[in-house]
Amino acid sequence: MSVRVQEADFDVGAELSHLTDGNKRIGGLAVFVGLVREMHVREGYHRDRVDAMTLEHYPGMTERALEEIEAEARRRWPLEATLIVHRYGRLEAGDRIVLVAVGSPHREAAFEACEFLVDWLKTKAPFWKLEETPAGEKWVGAHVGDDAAAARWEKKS
Amino acid sequence: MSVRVQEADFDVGAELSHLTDGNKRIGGLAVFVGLVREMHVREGYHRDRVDAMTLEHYPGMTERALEEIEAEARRRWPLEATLIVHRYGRLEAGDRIVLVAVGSPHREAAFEACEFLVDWLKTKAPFWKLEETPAGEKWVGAHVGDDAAAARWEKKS
Amino acid sequence: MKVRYFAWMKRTVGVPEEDVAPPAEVATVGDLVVWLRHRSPGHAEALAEGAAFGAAVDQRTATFDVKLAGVREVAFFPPFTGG
Amino acid sequence: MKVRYFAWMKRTVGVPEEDVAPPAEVATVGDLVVWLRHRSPGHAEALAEGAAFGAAVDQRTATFDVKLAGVREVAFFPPFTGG
Repeated sequence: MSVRVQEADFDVGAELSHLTDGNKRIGGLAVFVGLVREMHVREGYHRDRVDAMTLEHYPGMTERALEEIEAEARRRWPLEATLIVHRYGRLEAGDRIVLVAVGSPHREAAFEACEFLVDWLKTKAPFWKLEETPAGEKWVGAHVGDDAAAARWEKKS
Repeated sequence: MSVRVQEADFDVGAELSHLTDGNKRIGGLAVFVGLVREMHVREGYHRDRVDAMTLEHYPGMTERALEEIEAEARRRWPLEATLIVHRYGRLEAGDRIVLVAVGSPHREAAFEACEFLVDWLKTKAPFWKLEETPAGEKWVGAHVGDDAAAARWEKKS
Repeated sequence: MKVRYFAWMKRTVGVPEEDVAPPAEVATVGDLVVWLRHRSPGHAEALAEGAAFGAAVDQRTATFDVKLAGVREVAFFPPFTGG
Repeated sequence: MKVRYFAWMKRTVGVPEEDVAPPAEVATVGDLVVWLRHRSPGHAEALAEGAAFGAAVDQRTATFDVKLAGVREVAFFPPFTGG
């Protein structure tokens, strides 16, 4: 039951050990680690390599948004432990960006809640990616697939 | 692209770092850690606490079965990295049993393949759980839900 | 009232944040957008009609019909691209 | 031919494995099950008709109609419960 926004890298093993330590009701721990992927973007006739990016966020609002997303997951699934750690600042290809971990007595709930958290934080937490390409800096546009992924969790009213 | 069956515990952080190290094509890493859950089983009028279990397996066949499951996942999804580590022997509540990790350029493939691997290894890898309860030892029966979970990945012929 | 801009909107406006005191008839987030456009060509471009941007009021996502009475901070930003 | 038993079947049979030399008319895994039942009351119980158990031939899951010709190892076990 914890949310952190930080510039520093995180230690996945230490985070997970701390999250589950002593809780013998957890049968399954589903985890997602987002990494900066080396990409090639088409820019006119050129294909540029993205080597690094800077992740900007909205201090204050970010933590609040992540806490609300986490609370929503806890309302929907029987969870024993949840953790979201999201980095900001300059990140290079191969660097970790985000860690989402969910522990539940049952693996189905852990997997579902983990996917839910990842989908929602992509569309509901105030982060913006600025990519560095050989041709210069470029703000990343929203990914249509992310909206679709987030929308599948919307409850019918 | 690796499968291990071992008695010793594993270090989740070290395993994941090793799995993704230097591969800049991985955008998402989906991970599952299965833990021994403290359970209460009804036995006639008594509710017994399960404090520990012994996991028996079929050396040789186990590795082969896990390799086949892993190969099947790689046929179905575009994966950059896969790892299955499964323990055997005596395990206590809170202990790690299994680690499944899948790295892919895209998170959807990573999540799906990770769930697939967990579902299939529960029904297709030769492991058997012997639970220790205050009333004595008890072989665990197959879980009907596991068959259903595995069946959703069966391809229509 | 503090107004904040993020990502490319911050660059286009030219400042990350500014204190503004709109007149009383600027009652909603939408009214504020229209009023801010007159501050500079950068504001006009960043907050142009039809541009894809969202808003937060006191650090919660808000639609453009949200009232400004009692509000301390309004933020404008492009769609989120984190995770 | 080596026959192996796992989990509760191993306890019921009384040995983890044994070398057997069934006659030529024992041609399939199913034939072997019927033949093994006569070795001891433990065998008969573990391999009883209607009991929920599966088999592997040379360390691959096998149905009861699989032929035994050339096979080195047959294993019997209850449904898997790992993970």
